[in-house]
Amino acid sequence: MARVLSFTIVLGTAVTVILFWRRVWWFPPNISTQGAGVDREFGLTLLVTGILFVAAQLILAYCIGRGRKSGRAAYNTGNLRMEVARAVLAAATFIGLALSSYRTWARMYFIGAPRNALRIQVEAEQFAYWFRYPGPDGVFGPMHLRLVNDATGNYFGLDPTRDPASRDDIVTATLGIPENRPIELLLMSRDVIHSFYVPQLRIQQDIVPGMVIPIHFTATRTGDYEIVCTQLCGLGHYAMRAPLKVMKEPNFKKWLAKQAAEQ
Amino acid sequence: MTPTHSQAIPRKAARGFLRKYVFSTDHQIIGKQYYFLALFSALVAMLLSWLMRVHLAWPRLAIPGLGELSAAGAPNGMMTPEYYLSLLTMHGTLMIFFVLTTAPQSGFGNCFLPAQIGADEMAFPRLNMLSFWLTFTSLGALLSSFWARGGPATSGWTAYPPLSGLGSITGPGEGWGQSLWIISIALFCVGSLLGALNFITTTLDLRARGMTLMRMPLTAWAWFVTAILMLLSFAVLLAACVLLMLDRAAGTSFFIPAGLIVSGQMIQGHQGGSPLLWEHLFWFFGHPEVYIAILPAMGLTSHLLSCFARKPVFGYRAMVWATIAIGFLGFLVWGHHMFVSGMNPYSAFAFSVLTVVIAVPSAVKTFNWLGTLWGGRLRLTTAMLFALGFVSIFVSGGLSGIFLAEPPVDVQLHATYFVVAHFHLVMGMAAMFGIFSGTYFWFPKMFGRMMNETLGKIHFILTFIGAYCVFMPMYFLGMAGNVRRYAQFVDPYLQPLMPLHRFITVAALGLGAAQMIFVFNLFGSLFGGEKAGENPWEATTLEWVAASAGKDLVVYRGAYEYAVPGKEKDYVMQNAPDASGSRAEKGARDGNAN
Amino acid sequence: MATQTKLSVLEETRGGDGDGGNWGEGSRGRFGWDPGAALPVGLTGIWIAMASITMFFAAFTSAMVVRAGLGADWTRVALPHILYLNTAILLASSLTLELSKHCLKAGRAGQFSGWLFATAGLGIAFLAGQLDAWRELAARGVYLARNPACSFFYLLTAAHGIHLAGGLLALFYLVARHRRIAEGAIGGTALKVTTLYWHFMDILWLYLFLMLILWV
Amino acid sequence: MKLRTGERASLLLGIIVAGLNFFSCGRRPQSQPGAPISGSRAAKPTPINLATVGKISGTIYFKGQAPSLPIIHMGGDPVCASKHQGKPVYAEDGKVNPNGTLPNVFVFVKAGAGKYIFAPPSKPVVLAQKGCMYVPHVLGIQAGQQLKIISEDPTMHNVHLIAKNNPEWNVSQAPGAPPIVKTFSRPEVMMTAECNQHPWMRCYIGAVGNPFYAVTGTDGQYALKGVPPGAYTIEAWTATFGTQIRQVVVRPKQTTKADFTFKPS
Repeated sequence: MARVLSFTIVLGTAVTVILFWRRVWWFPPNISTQGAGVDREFGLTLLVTGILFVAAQLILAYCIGRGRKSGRAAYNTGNLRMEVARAVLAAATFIGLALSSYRTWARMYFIGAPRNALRIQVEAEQFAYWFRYPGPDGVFGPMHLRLVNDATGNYFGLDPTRDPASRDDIVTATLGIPENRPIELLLMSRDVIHSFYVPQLRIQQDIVPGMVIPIHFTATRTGDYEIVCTQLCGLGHYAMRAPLKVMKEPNFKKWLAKQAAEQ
Repeated sequence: MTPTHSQAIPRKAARGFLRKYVFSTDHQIIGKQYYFLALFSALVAMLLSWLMRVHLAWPRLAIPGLGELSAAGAPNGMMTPEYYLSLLTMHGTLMIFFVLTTAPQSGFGNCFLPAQIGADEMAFPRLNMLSFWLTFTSLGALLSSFWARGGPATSGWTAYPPLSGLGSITGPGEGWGQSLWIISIALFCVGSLLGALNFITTTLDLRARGMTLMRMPLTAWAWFVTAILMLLSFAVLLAACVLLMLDRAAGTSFFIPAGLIVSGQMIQGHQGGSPLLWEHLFWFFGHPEVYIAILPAMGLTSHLLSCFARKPVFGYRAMVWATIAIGFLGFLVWGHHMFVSGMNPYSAFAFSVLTVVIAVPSAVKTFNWLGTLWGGRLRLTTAMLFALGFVSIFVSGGLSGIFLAEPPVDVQLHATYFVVAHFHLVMGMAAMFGIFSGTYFWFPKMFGRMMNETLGKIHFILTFIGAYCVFMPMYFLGMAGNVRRYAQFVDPYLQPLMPLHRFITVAALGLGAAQMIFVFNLFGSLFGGEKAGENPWEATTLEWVAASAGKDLVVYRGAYEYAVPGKEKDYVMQNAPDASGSRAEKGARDGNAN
Repeated sequence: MATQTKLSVLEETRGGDGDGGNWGEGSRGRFGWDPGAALPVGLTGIWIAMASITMFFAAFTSAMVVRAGLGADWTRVALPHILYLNTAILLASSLTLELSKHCLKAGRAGQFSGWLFATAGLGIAFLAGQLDAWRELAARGVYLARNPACSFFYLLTAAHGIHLAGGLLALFYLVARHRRIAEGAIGGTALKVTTLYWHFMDILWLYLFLMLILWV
Repeated sequence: MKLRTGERASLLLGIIVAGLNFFSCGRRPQSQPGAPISGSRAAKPTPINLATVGKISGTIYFKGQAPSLPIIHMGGDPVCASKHQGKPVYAEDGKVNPNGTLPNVFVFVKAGAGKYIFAPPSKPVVLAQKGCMYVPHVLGIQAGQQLKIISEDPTMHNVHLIAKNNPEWNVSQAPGAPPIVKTFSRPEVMMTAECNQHPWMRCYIGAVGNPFYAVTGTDGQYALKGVPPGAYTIEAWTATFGTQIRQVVVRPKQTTKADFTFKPS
């Protein structure tokens, strides 16, 4: 049994290392400016934990396979100096890792969006996302809860007849954004907690009812992606998603004009 | 009247079947009751996970028999998404509360905490019985929600409001199902609080003469620290459940914000409550809870590695302090579940640093387990195999916690299968390995018979390989952005991952099937196992002291005196007097001199 | 015999264990525990229970502080004046319980019973007073779900009331057996445990009342 | 046998929880078919003389500026969008027929028919989900009659019924799943059914205690047939323009005209 078990552990460790090394399954490609920091941080952590993982598993396998076959075990109740040294080493490594992620985190959350950022409102509900662009005036018209009506397409409860600022607002079911321009999303939920997750953007943020949560990012590669919900929000949770379209600036302008025409 | 010890005995004496086996105040009977309650819950929860896995891998497959079992949830055997969420909620709740909290702590702890510290009974036997029956009632309330209108709760074991706070308008299962869930958990809280009170008092007050805290077996230490965690964290969960129930039933606004529109309906009467408040209260309980699940298994692993490597625990004191440190730090890190919740990003960073600090005592423990094995003479009994498996699985699951402790990396991995892999390995499977090793180890003491070792070893190797095959691939799923708690995978970017999902499902079916060997072995050995001797494993702790040794135990040494040089046998029992005059023994003799 | 055992316990604790970790007081338990005289476990148990109850109320009050800071919907409620009277009654009940214990020690059985009855009476009066505070609020149209401040008022007073009612049951238990306790036959531990818990309820109420004054 | 305190407490708790469970199960039959319909309440139902029955009919007009209908964004579920081949789908609430009449108006006898008893028809009413839209948009049903919900879409739907007098329900329907069959034991106008996975999907269900109800179509006309002679209150319900109530008298074998005119809200 000793050989079977130690062989199993070595084999499992080897398979795991190969799967990570060859990147058989991996992150989707990064398409945002802050994503590189996330990926670097992940790589660094993977290196450190990978070494610890391999070391621990191999030592375990060795102990199992090469235990004393005769006589008594060694009488050894511990070695305080060694234990303290290892604890300090572990603490330094782990805290070092945590601190090294500081800059990426700060960039995502400690600083606000740049002034020239395109601001878009995101409203989540069971089980859809709606997006609102402020239009040429750059102002979001006020929202009236009483007017919210999905069946008539008034997802944000706008009243263009009374509120001039609402007249040029553009409401869509697709999040279209220009490439290489800072985007600020204002996340709101109408009913339960949802989440905004685009794996390629390396962004995930819960959308909490009663709060407006801003996030910002810059997309660097055009293409069609998906926004998915990651916070259990009810029976349609698995199907709650919206298309994300990253376009070149002129294409974005054309797209937005087309959306405006459909309002 | 003068109280004497002989008076304690009639309490245990049989007074009819009902008093002896059902409403018993005997800690061993209660421990076994807890154990079998956990076993039942584990089987139910495993069955639910099978259904979920099959549905995930083959979403269009009609599961035979399921349509008859639950016509509403799975018409013609095709699972609806709400039924999937019900199964998910029940699986999580059953496993976390009724298996991982119940079996290692309340089950083994009740059976062996008094025995290991040399007490006849728990401090409050009747309270003990009440704890069990509260837990039993709680399980009944939870399972009864399968028959409630709309089915069981669908908001997961975390029950985040407003989903869980507004009633059936937010979805099926959010009416009676969710109410029953809250009632069940509140009852479980009360039962656990009373249990914890009993454990702590027993450990503090009822230790045998000479059993100093620093001579307690690491299992007893683990139960003690776990009980403290339970005492403090379940009180908070109980408070949170009261608030959530008031929000649902009385129209208060602790967690429910104003101005919600659900399914086109304006929700009236609620003001500016905060869902984040629930998250804070819940995770203040929830994070200690994962240590509640894992600490007893850690203690047991230390115990078994020492016993079956025939070697003292490497760094006993460090192990004790690591246990205490984990218990203490466990209360300071709840925020790492909330990095993407909309919580203050500055506090997120503080939680991040505290979280990696808690990895240090875990690392110390792992070092010391390897240190205990190093140079040992291993006896690979099934119990030992599961303890070794625990170390391997704990490392594989625990290291991924470092990724999740770093906020920017967590942003990418949060709520994906990476997290599922992490907690299933580090807390789910590892704690299950603890339960298995405890069963194989203590079965002779609990039932007077040995379990079949051959079946045990087959069970072990299948479980070990199965656990890795099921949960390691989930890391890759998570990295690829596969979100958890999805009833189906409809997103195009998830389609390439379907083969991996099918592999996991097949492995999960195999892993589950392997558990049938365990169940067969357990019940077979219960009735037909080989009769066990007094101390079949040649262990040192007091639960293995022969009943004939009398009740007045005196402890002379620490719990792990294996391979002591100069001794005749390679182990010395804790209660064995010794005249060699070592410092420890001299102290005990002084204490005994009166 | 019983006293002898207790003495030997004290002796043994002093004996130490020589193994370091002296905070264990290793030998205390074994002979301190007897089914008939569960003195140490009862006292230890109540201390631990109080730790848990503290945590329970800490959860409520921290939720209250967080909730109060959340938004504009926190409207303060004018607290009923009877709460001040109730507080005085509860403080008085702690005093009478101490007096009762003192009389028992001094061997004045009659006075012991009298003060014990008074304590239970004051406890009932306190609960009745709390109910009256609720009725006053209800008469003003201030119900549980009116606004979060009201919710917390009802929640905290109810939670405290339920815990206090538990203490009251313990007092009834003592009252029902006051003769035999006075004779010294039974209930020494029960009296100690109840006293401790009752004072704790008293302090808890002072804390909650302060929180109510500050936030609600 | 004397029970100890602990046992008594646990017994009590057991009873409480058992009671709760009983309660939760006890409420279930409400949604079961065959529950009593309120029409049967009358002690002695009046028989209907089929030889004398008359008819109420009319047209629903709309005066004023017809609201512009927004385009429905189906981007959230590609399956829905693909079902319409790129053609824009417009919202149905607030739609006005080209001839100035209103479709989707629910007209029914609100009061006056209570003295008769009507067995619910055995034929179910069908509600279809087609291209992520409900067909029909407004639907009448008799209390006690079966509603059969079918899906023709290769995507998951859920039907969330929101009602006040009838129990609320919310059931998912996978592609290829069997029809959902429900009944309404009590009359209620109007209930809404929604699909949460496609939030634009909404339809209205009017359950009436008598068979005298109709929904207007593209011609804006309705007819309530087989009405026994007598005085009635009829109501015309619209989703966006409010409701109107009218008193009518039905004479034997005659058609009573009752037109309604709605204005922009």
